[in-house]
Amino acid sequence: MPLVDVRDLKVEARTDAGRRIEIIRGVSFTVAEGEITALIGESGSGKTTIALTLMGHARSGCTITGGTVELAGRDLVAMPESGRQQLRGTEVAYIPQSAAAAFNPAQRLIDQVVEVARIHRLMPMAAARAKAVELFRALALPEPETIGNRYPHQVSGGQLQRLAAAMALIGGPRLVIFDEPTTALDVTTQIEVLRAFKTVMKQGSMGGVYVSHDLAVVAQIADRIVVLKGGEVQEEGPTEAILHCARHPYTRELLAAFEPLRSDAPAGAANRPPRPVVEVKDLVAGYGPLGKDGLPFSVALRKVSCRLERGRNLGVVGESGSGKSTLARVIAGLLPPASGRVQLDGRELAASARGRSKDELRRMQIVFQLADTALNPARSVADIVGRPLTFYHGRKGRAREARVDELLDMVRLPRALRHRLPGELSGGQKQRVNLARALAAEPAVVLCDEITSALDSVVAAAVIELLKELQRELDLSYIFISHDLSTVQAICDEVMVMYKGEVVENLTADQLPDGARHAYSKLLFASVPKLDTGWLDSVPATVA
Amino acid sequence: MLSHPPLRRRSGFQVNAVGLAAGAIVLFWAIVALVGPDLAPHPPGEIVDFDFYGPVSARLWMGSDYLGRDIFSRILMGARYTVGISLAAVCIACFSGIVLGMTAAVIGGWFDTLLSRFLDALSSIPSKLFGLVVVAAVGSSIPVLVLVLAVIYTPGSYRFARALAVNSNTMDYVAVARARGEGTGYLITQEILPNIAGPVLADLGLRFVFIVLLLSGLSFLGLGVQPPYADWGSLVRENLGGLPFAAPAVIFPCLAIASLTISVNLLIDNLPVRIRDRSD
Amino acid sequence: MTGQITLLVLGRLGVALITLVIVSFVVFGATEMLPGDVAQILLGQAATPEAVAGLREAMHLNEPALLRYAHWLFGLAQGHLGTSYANHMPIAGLIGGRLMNTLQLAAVTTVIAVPTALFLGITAAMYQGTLYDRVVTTTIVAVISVPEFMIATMAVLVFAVWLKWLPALSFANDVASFGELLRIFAMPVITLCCVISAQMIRMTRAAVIDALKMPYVEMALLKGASRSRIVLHHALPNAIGPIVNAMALSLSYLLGGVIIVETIFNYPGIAKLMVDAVATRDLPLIQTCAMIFCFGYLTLITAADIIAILSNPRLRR
Amino acid sequence: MTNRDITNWTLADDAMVANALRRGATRRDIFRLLLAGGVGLAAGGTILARATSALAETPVRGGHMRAAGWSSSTSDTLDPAKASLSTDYVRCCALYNRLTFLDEAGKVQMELAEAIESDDAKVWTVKLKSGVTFHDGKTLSADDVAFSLRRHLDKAVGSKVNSIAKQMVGIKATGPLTVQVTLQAANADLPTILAMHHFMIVADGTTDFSAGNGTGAFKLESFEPGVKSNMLRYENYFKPGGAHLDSFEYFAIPDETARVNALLSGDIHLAASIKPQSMRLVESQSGVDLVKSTSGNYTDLNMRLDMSPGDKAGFIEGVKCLLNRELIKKSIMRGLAEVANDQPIPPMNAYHNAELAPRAYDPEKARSLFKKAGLLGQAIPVVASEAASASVEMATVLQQAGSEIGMKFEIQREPSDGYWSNYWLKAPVHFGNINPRPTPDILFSLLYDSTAPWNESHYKSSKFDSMLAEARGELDFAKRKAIYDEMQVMVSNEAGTAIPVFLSNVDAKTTRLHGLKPNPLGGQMGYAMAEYVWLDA
Repeated sequence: MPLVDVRDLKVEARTDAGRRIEIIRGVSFTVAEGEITALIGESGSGKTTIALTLMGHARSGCTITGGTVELAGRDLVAMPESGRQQLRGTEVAYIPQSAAAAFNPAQRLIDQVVEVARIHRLMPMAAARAKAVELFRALALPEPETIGNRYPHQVSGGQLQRLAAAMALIGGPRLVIFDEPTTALDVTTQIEVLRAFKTVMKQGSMGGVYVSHDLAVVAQIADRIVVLKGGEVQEEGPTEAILHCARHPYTRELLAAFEPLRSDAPAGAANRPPRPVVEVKDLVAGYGPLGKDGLPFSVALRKVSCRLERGRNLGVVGESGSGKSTLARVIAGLLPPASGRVQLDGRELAASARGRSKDELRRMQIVFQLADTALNPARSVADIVGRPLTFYHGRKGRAREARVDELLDMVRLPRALRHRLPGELSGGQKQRVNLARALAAEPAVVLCDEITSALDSVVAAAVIELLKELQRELDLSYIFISHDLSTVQAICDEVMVMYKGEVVENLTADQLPDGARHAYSKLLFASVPKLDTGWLDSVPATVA
Repeated sequence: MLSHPPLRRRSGFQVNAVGLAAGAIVLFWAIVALVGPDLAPHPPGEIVDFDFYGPVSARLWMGSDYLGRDIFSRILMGARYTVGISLAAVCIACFSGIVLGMTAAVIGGWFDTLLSRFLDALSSIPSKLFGLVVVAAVGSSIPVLVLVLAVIYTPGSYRFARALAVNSNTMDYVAVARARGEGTGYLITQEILPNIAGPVLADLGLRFVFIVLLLSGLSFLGLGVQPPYADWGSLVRENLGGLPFAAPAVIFPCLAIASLTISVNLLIDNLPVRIRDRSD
Repeated sequence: MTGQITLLVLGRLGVALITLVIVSFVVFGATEMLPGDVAQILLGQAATPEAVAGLREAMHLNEPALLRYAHWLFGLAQGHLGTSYANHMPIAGLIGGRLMNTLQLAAVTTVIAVPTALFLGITAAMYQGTLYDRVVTTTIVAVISVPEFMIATMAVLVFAVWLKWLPALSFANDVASFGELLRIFAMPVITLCCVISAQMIRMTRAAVIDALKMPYVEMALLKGASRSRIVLHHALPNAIGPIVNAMALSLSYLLGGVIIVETIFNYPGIAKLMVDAVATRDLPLIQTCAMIFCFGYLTLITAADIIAILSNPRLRR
Repeated sequence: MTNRDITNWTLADDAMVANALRRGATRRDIFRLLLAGGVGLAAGGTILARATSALAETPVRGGHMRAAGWSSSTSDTLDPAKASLSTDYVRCCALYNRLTFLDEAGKVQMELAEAIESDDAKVWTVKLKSGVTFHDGKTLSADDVAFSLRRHLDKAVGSKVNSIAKQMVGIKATGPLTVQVTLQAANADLPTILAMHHFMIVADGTTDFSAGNGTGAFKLESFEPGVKSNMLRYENYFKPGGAHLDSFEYFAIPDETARVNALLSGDIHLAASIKPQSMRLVESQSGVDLVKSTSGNYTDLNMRLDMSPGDKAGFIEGVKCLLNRELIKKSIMRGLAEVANDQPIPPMNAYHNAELAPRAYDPEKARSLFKKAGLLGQAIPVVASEAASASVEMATVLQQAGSEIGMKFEIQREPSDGYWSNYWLKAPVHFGNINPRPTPDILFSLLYDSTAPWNESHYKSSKFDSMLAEARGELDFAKRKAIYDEMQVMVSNEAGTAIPVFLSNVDAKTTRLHGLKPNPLGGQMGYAMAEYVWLDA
């Protein structure tokens, strides 16, 4: 008897208009004891919803309307809530996408880790703490003895993700559900976390369901893969089989998104003499009050210099905390630097946006990483995209409406979306709106801060394609900030590697990925997962 | 995506029964406030009954007050003052409070500190003293009354709005607008306000109740409504002696106040919501 | 961390001092603007011009206003509150007893109102949208839309006049036993609770509902935590900030705002004192009361901020 | 004399009561019936006495009385000269004594004085009783009296009766127990004047009055201004028997409803001065009853003769005709008033001019008068305030009557706070409220004399002034009354003061409280109840 047996699962969501739509349309699959099954699909494919039903939980607005979800022979759908409470944490445990959000900011980590034991009275607290420390050790967390006494905001993202795993494993579950546990992490961290997961799962011979959109990651950890789209199973099979002889066209599409697309030199960039659009000289910036030494309380950029030529793209890579986002904010004038200067077309820009002329502001636009926070949840798409038109170009009424439609077409969004609020768009759509807003200004330079990292590989690939096209049409230059090297490779002419607020190496596109000299760059590029089940074990542990 | 419902559905509004009922009552009182005086069977000052705290009768629908005046007529007349003044006052108070609060949050720095301290000081000056001073300084009239009420309630709504605005001020979309070079005015009205409107409205509802009640307190300082007219709170106060007899003269004004304040709050809690389908 | 708190408190103290001076000056100006002075008011109907002139002379009211303000402020700096114009008693003596009364009443009310408000607010949030929630939210609006004096009088009629369970008057100064205390405070406290809990309940409910939307709440659910555990251990600790702030604002009403209750239950508290002081233009007394109200208000606000900081590890350093 | 309390009372009514009793009506029924006719219990009692036979009551010694007045603040004082609120009067009456006092019939009785004599009404000799002691043991001497009277002349004291005391140009102790008071001009009323509450006798040289050291029936135990006072019986009181009560606690409950409720709940034994509207409640409860006293207290509408519109001929007369006195009595006062005729001397006063009939309510006449004055349709502000009792209600009655004849009276309600210093005597048309004064002379010289400090309507008439002086010196009652009668007519027709009704005062008390009789100086036995009342054991 399989550990998990999902049969003909149907889940409905009701819209605020009271309309019911079926978001899971009769999904069936099984997970055997000690086996890890991956649910693959783009966002909206329903993979998370399915994962949650394995815990007998449906998010508010959703209801399980059909089928059975059997965990070790007991149907989670049929049993009462009290019964499910008994199982949660003990039989089946959950590792969330963003551990940062899933930890209660007001409680010490250890208390949250052992809470399962407390709730279900599994063991005396002392024992639970001891076990937690073991798990910390097993998950290769630093200072396993004491790390639990910290608060969530006092540990790094990667550590949190592993602590979340410890939190899930403390109850000794038979099934662990991973909900995109590494998506939010840097590649360098991701590899460590993956390795940690894999080892503990093997040791405990626990069953797992691994939800992800990243085939390469899944390839490292899953035994079987279920490909989902629009709430239906597209294809199912052993990992190897899916990777190498996929039958279903959608699966092929997913695989295709991984073929590193070489960045072809933008049209006309060659025959024009290189002329810097943006030039940054010795930027020093940070947060908090300036100290006596003229440096801010916490320094994020130390003497950073770089230049971007017209019609070309500069990639900035590095893990979170490397200062790459700060660089974008300084260039955009959101964070006045302590020293150093920023030039646009050779003219020096004022330190803060307030001091810059409307035209300077227009010619340089910034697109933020998290489209959800970058788009005002209370304004409609048309308002968001239309505002720069009015602000910079004084377009109003029909002219503005028309232009908004053009821009929506340009970013491949149906015009019907103009009336929606951001909350009602998918991640990819949000990011496109985000982009459309920047384009509305008709800029010369676009600062892209991690714009693809929150997106599924397929969607991300599409956005990259879009960026390239737009570049050809509008003669744009991008500063492309990302920790996702494949995308950087895909679009950039030069790549700048940052580490701890400093530039450690500048590389040209053709040197990638193997031309790296600096140790950190090496590690960085080595950490990019490959579509190959053996990759994770092949990477030398020294790297991690 | 393309399987999307037609525009009609998208721009439609969804109202629940409670909201509808509440809205109806508020509307009703608003109309009474406008046309009430014409409907009143007796002048508000006329003594029509030699008995006092008289019972409900065919002639006096809501009994008579402590002088034998017709309560029904007095409530109709009072609607104008209670609804009008309270609404005006609460709107001014919340408007100024919110604008100041958001400005303080966006500009921050010394402006914020200074304003906050000043309003703290203002809110710790007893309202009776304040009322008296105003009467003495500028005399008493309806506009003055409205302003006094507004000033008394501004600091509260300022604190509230500021707290909310500070949060939404840290969001990326505000940063984007800043990078675009937008001015403070735009940031406040277009980026922040829409996102704090909800809680602010709820707060407004509660303040409305307090103002309706404070009204009667101030009119006893000679501020505002002059006899023979009276706001509902004052009606309750002047007929309090009828309480032991459960006189309609004290019951009905209370009911009037309650019906108005409750429905205002219910209306705010159940405002019509724009329908936007999510099917992705 | 404690360092940070002490720093905050010190900072607030400084600000408070400035605020107090501002208030005292504003109040002084206000009182000066009021028509009629102590002499006139004291003489009342008998205030013939020469009588007033004579009394003014005798009470040194002819000194320029600012000079008198300076005198008062200087006295305060040395800890002298001055003496009442109206009855030549030392302000400290006048206020002492009544301040205690007010604080007593405030304390008892807080002890009753805060837990009740928390309970109702939290449960309403837990069962958001249910009938219970609707009933609670509507009832509190209903309760506060009944004028305070009405509630008080109603209570007296029922409990004192008809049932004869409780005394109609609350004299704080002849409390014999604890039971006595309860009997005396019962009605004023009930009334005040009705007045101040509404805001607290609404805010608590709102704050808890917000916290319940957080991912870590879902996580707790997926750990198999019971509803009550989710609310009490995960939602509430993160909602404390806004809650205590609302509480502070509501409670600040208990210092100066209780005039109606004091009048109806004939409870000698500081609010009534202030009203008398204003009526008799008793400047030193008005000033001192205003100072007390202002200080109480600032203390509450600061306390709220400190609790908020303590409750949130991210704000502690 | 109490019979004077009864307005428009006829033998027919007597018969009616008798019938009612025959039909087996209870005492309470009768009272309600009488009250409907505007007859207070005190008066009603006398009628019942005529119809049935009242039981003679014998005082009981002992008990602790809690009584509540209606006004109190931090300015409460035990200094008789400064006493301004009823609360102060009650306390002073309990702690101190006057030289004379007025009995329930309004006749002057000697208290601390043995006798007060004069042959020319200008130089008076006051002989004091011997063996009177203050609470601190000191014996009463002429010096104390001289000091007590002289205080009122000292501006710094801020005495309320300074303007009345001014006529005492010479005050000197001529013997251990005799004081000689020389007046500016002859005044036959001095004994009555000395019965006013402010002329309490305090110990010589007293400056701090917080000890309340007097010769009164009670001595002070504790006193908190604006809170309450507690007093114990003074055992060596000079009157035989002294007070009946062991102790006497007095405070104020400003909120009328609360005051009545406190009585009904048994927290207090007496609730002073309740609203007419509350009578129904009190009567409906057992164990409580009412004592009505009609004193000379009145709320008047003052139209200044020196300002528009009061200076327009006919306006004042018009308003006087437009005041519906019956309605005010019936609806506002619920019968607890006596229709007045625009002059300040109340019916129970010996000098009241009974011939002078009150003006009838005559809107038409008023209309034509206003038309003549050219004021018809003009908006005329009328200043009223809670400070002048029932004035706001009276204003509404006037406003309503006006609106029916096309006259716009705009009521302007002002806060009681500061009303007397800011609006009274100042506004062109405003309400005032005058406490009972024992003699026509005081009333006229305070309120109508050309040089009067509170000449409410700024009425100036040399004829009136000279008549006032003449009457003051006149010792023969008949002649005096004749002069006062004419002066009342003058005031009623010429002065700008409309006095619609005399307000009665109603005190509510438990039936356990006895000996409370009406008094022309006001409620609570002219505030002197403490030493006379007693409680059932």
